[in-house]
Amino acid sequence: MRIDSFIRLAVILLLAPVRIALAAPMSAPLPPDHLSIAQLPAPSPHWIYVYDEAFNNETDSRLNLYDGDAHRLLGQIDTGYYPGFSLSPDGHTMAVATTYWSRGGHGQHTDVIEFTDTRSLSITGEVVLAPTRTQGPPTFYNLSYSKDQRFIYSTNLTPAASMSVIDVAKKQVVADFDTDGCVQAYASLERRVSSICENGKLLSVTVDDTGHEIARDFSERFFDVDQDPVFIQAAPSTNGMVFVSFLGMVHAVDLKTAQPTFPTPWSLVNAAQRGHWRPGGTQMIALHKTLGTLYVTMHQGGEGSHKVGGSQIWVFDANTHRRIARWTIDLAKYGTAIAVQVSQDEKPLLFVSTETSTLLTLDGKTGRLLHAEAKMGQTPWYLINP
Amino acid sequence: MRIDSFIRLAVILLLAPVRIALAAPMSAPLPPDHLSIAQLPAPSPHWIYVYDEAFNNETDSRLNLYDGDAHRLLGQIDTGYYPGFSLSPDGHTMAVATTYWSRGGHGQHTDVIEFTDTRSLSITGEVVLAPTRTQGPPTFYNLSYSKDQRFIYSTNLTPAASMSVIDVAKKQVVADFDTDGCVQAYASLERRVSSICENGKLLSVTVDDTGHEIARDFSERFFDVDQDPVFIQAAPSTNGMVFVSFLGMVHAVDLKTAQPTFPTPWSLVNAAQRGHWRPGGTQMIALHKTLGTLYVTMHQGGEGSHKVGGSQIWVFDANTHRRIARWTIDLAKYGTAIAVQVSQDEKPLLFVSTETSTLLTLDGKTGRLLHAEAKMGQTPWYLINP
Amino acid sequence: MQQRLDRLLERASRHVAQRTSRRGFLGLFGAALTGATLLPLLPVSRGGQAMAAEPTGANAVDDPASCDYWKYCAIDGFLCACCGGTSSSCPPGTTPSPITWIGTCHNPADGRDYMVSYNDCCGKTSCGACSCNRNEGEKPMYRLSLNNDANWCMANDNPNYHCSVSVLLGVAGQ
Amino acid sequence: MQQRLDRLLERASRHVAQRTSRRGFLGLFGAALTGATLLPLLPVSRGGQAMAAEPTGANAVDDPASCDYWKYCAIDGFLCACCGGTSSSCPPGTTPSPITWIGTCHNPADGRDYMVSYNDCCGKTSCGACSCNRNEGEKPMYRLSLNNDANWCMANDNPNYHCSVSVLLGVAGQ
Repeated sequence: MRIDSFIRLAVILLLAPVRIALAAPMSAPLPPDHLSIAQLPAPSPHWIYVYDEAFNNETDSRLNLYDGDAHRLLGQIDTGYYPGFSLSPDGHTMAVATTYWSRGGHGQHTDVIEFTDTRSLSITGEVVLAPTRTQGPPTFYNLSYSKDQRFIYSTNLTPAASMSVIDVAKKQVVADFDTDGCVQAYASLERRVSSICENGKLLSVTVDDTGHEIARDFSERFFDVDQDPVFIQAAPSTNGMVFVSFLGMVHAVDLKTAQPTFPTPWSLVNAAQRGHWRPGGTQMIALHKTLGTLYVTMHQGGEGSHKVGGSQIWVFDANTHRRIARWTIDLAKYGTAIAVQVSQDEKPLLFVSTETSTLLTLDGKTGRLLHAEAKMGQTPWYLINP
Repeated sequence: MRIDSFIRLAVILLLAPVRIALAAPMSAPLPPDHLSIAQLPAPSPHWIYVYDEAFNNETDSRLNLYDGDAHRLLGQIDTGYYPGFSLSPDGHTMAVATTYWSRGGHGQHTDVIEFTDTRSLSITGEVVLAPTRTQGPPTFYNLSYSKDQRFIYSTNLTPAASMSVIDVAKKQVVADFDTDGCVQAYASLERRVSSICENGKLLSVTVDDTGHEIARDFSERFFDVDQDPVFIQAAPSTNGMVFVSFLGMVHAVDLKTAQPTFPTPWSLVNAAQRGHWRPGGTQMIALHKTLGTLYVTMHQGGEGSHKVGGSQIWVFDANTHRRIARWTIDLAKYGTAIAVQVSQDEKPLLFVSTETSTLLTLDGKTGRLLHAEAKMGQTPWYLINP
Repeated sequence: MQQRLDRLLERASRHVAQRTSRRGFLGLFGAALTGATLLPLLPVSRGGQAMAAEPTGANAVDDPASCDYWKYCAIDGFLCACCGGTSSSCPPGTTPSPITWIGTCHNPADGRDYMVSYNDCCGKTSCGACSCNRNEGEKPMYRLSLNNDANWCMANDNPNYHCSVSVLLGVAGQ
Repeated sequence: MQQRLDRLLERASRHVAQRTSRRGFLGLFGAALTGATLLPLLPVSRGGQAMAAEPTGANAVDDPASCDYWKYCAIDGFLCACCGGTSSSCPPGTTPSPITWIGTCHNPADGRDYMVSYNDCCGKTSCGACSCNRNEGEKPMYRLSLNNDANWCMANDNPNYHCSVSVLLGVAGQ
C-alpha cells in the first residue's frame, strides 16, 4: 500500500497540479459518515404535494412532497392505483384511498384508506373499504375529512354513486348512503357533505354522531350541464367552493349557509374571447382564499379542448372579478400548464405543473419564474397544499 | 334531427368540398363493430420479449411481446418487482419469479413464480416461494427450467446464495440447496444446474427425480475475478454458454460434457484496442447458435465503464473468432445500445434496445436498420427470444 | 368468451335501465339520446378540429394506431391497437369492460355521425403505448356515461386499466 | 431509531462474519480488504474519469445532489440527496439497508482514497429522481459485496428499493 500511495501521489503531482494545490495532504482524514434517516424540517406553507399519476405505470402513483423555497423533494407517499386523498383539518394526516392487488396488478384487489403522518411520512394505520371506491380523475374531493375531523367521506362508483362514512377514531366504516348519481365529496359545516349532480345541482347530506344520514337536500340548479358544464376540479374558498365552467364562467358556492347558495356567476372571458379562450388541464384553477386571487390555466381552443393545458395563467381578483394579469408559459421549454396551485400565505408561491412533467414555481403576486424543477415524475396531474 | 342533418350537410358542403367528393353519402352506413379479445397469431422466431424494468416505477416491470416483422406490440406479461424469468423448453410457458406486496410496495411481501401461457398471455398458475428470491439484474438465469422441463431452479440471495427446486407438475417447492455463494442458474444435461462463483469456477449440482441434490462439483477456474471478470449476462450456445469479460475475452463453456469444460478463451479486441474498447450495457452479447454469429455491444471507455452501452455492435464468427462487421449506432438519434438479442432462425433479426428506450430491428446478416420503435417502455434492459 | 361478453353487456344494460330514473345515470342507450342533443354544436367545432389534425398525417384519420383515427373522437388512454389488440379488440390476456362511455364521431368517409362505445380493456397494468386523449362531447364525471376520466374497468373482476378500444354502435340519432 | 440501526448493522456484520469463510461472501469488512487489492488499478483510470466528468460542473464533485459527487464512484440508483434525504441519510419514512456494497473513492479535496458503504433506503417505491450509475471497481453479482446491481434492500422487512446513500467508512487500506 505504501508503494501504491507513492505512485498515486506521483500521478496526482504530474497530472493535476491544480487539484493538489487545493488539497491539504497533511490534513486529518474525513471522519466516518453516520448513516441516519432524515427528519422533515418544520412545515412550511411553501411546501406542495405533487400528485404523480405515473400514467404509464398506474399502479405506482405517488405524492411527492416538494419544498418550493429550497427547491427540493422532501419525501414521498406511495398512493397505489387511482387514489383519492384528503388532508386532515389539523394537517397532521394525509388520508389516501387506493386499490391494491395481492399480485401487483392482478389477483385479489383490496380498497383501503391509508393514513400517513405528514410529519414523518410513515403510514400509521388503515381502514379496509368495500371494493367500490371511486377510481376517477385525481381531485381533492374523491375523499374528504368532515370539517370536525371526526369522519371521512369516501366516494364510491360502481358505476352507481354512493358514499361511505369512516369513523376516524374507530378506523372503521360506520355508514353508507346513496348519492343519487352525484359525485365528489365537498365537506362543509360540521357534518355536511355535498356532491355535484348531473342535473346541475348540489346534493347535500348531513350525518349524525354515528355517521348516518339525517338529512339530504338538493340545491337549486346552478349550472347548465349541456350548454356549459363546470369542471369537478373545484377550489376551496373561505365560504365554500369555486367552480369554473368549460366556457370560463366562475360559479362560487357558499357552503356556510343552511343550504348552499350561489352568488351570481361571472365570466373569465369577454364576449370576443368566449369560446376561443378556455380553461383547461387537470387542475385548472387555484384560489388564494384570503387574498381572493384566482389563477386559471387558459388556452385557445374549441369544443372538446377542455383538457388541453394552459398557454397562459390568467390572474383575477375574485372579489372584483377583474383580471389582474396574464402570465405566459414558455411552451417550447415546458409545454402547457396542466395543474396549478397557490400557497395560502401572505407571500404566495404559485406552483404550475406542465405536460413535460416540470414543476414551475412562480411568485404568486408578480408571476416571476423562481424555479423550474424538471422530471417531477411522469404525469404530475394535481397539486395539494400542505 | 332532420334539420340538424341539413345544417351539418350544408357546413360540409361549404367548408370541405374534398371530403364530400370522397364520400359516398348514399352508401350504406358502416355496420356495428364487434367487441372482442384479440388472439395471438401463430408464433414466429421474429418475436421478441422486451423486458422493461420500469426503473422509475420498479414494482411495475413487464415483458412486452413485440413482432419484429409487423413492427407492433403483441401483448404484455406483468412481471412485478425485480423478476426472474425462464421460458419452458417447449416454449409454451413463461415462468416469472417475482415479488408482490399486500399494499402495492409495502405491507406483507410474497415471492412467487407465476406461469403464463405464451399462446394466450394469461396466467395459468403460481407457486409461492420463501421470500428469499434473488432480486438482481435482469438475466435469463435468475430462474431456469431444467432441460427435461420437470423442474425449475429458482435462485435465492439473502445475501446467502442458494437454490430452490420447483416441481413443475406438482407446482410446489420440493428441495433447496446451498450454492456456496455462487449465483445464477445455467441448466444443462437433463437435471444439472451450474452457478458462477467468486473463485472464478462453476459450481454444478445434479438433482434426482425428487429434485434433491445428488452430486456437486466445482469446475476448474476459468476466469480471473480480480483482473478480468466475466459478465453474468451470458448467451446460450449449442453446447452450453458463452460469457464475455469486462476486457473483451470470450469464455465459452461446454456443458454437454460430464464436467463443464472450457475451450481456449479468445479476444474480441486486439492489443491496441484492449482496455479502450469494451463490451458494456445490460445485455452485451447475443449468439446465433447455429450460425455461430456473436454480436457484442462495444464502447470506448476505461475501468468502471462496463455498464456503458455500445456505440457500435461488433459482429464475430464465434467459430473462427474473426470479426465480421462493425455496425455503428446513431447515438444522436437513439443513444447507446444497452441490450442485444438475435433471432435463432435462418434469416435472423438483430434486436437492439437503447438508452432512449428505442427498440431497433436490424437485419442480422447485413446490419441494415429495418425499423426503430420508440418508447418501448422506460428501461428496456433485457431481450428474450420466444 | 363471446357468450360471456354478451352476458356482461346485457347485465350492464339492465343495471343501467334499473337505475336510470332514480339517479340519472345515462348508460349505453341513454347516452345515445344525450349525444343527439349535443349535435347542433358539433359540425363547426368538429370541422375545425379535423383540419387542425391534418398535418399529423394524411391517413391518420383512417389509422387505428393513430390518435387522429376518426372513431377515437372521445377516447382517453392507451390505444389497444398499439398494445396487441385492434381498434375494437382487447389485447390477449385482457378482458373488456362491460360498462362504457359514449362518444359521437363524424366519419369523414361517408359524412355520417356514429355513436361509439369506448370500452376499457382490463386486467394488466398500463399498456403505456399510444397515449391518446380526445374529448369531443366529453363531460365531467357527474355525467358519467359521457365521461372518459373514470376508470371504466371499475366493474371488472380485475379493475386494472390496460388500454381502450372504440366500438361502433351505429349511426347517431337513428 | 438509532438504536435500531445499530442493532441492524451489528446483526448484519455478525451475519457476514459467520458466513464469510464458507461461501466467500465478502461483507462490510471483508470488502475493505478486497478493495485494497484493487488499488493498483485505480489511480490512472480514476484520474481519467475525473477529468471526463469535469465539464458537467466545476462543483459537481462536491455536490451530493450530483452524480459526479466524489463519494458516488460506485453508486447505482436514485440519489437519496434528491429524494428527501442527504448523501448519507435516508428520506423520511424509509429504512436503510443493514447490508451494503462497497466502493473505494478518491477524494480530490485531500488526495485520499476512502472506503464507502452504499446503503439502499427501503420501504417506498422507486424515488425516480437523480438516477445515477457509476461503477468504479464494481464487480458482477458473484462478488456480491462489490456489486451494485443486487437489490440491497433484499434483507429488509420491506425489500422495496427507494434510493441509495453513500456512507464514508474511513481511509482505504488503513
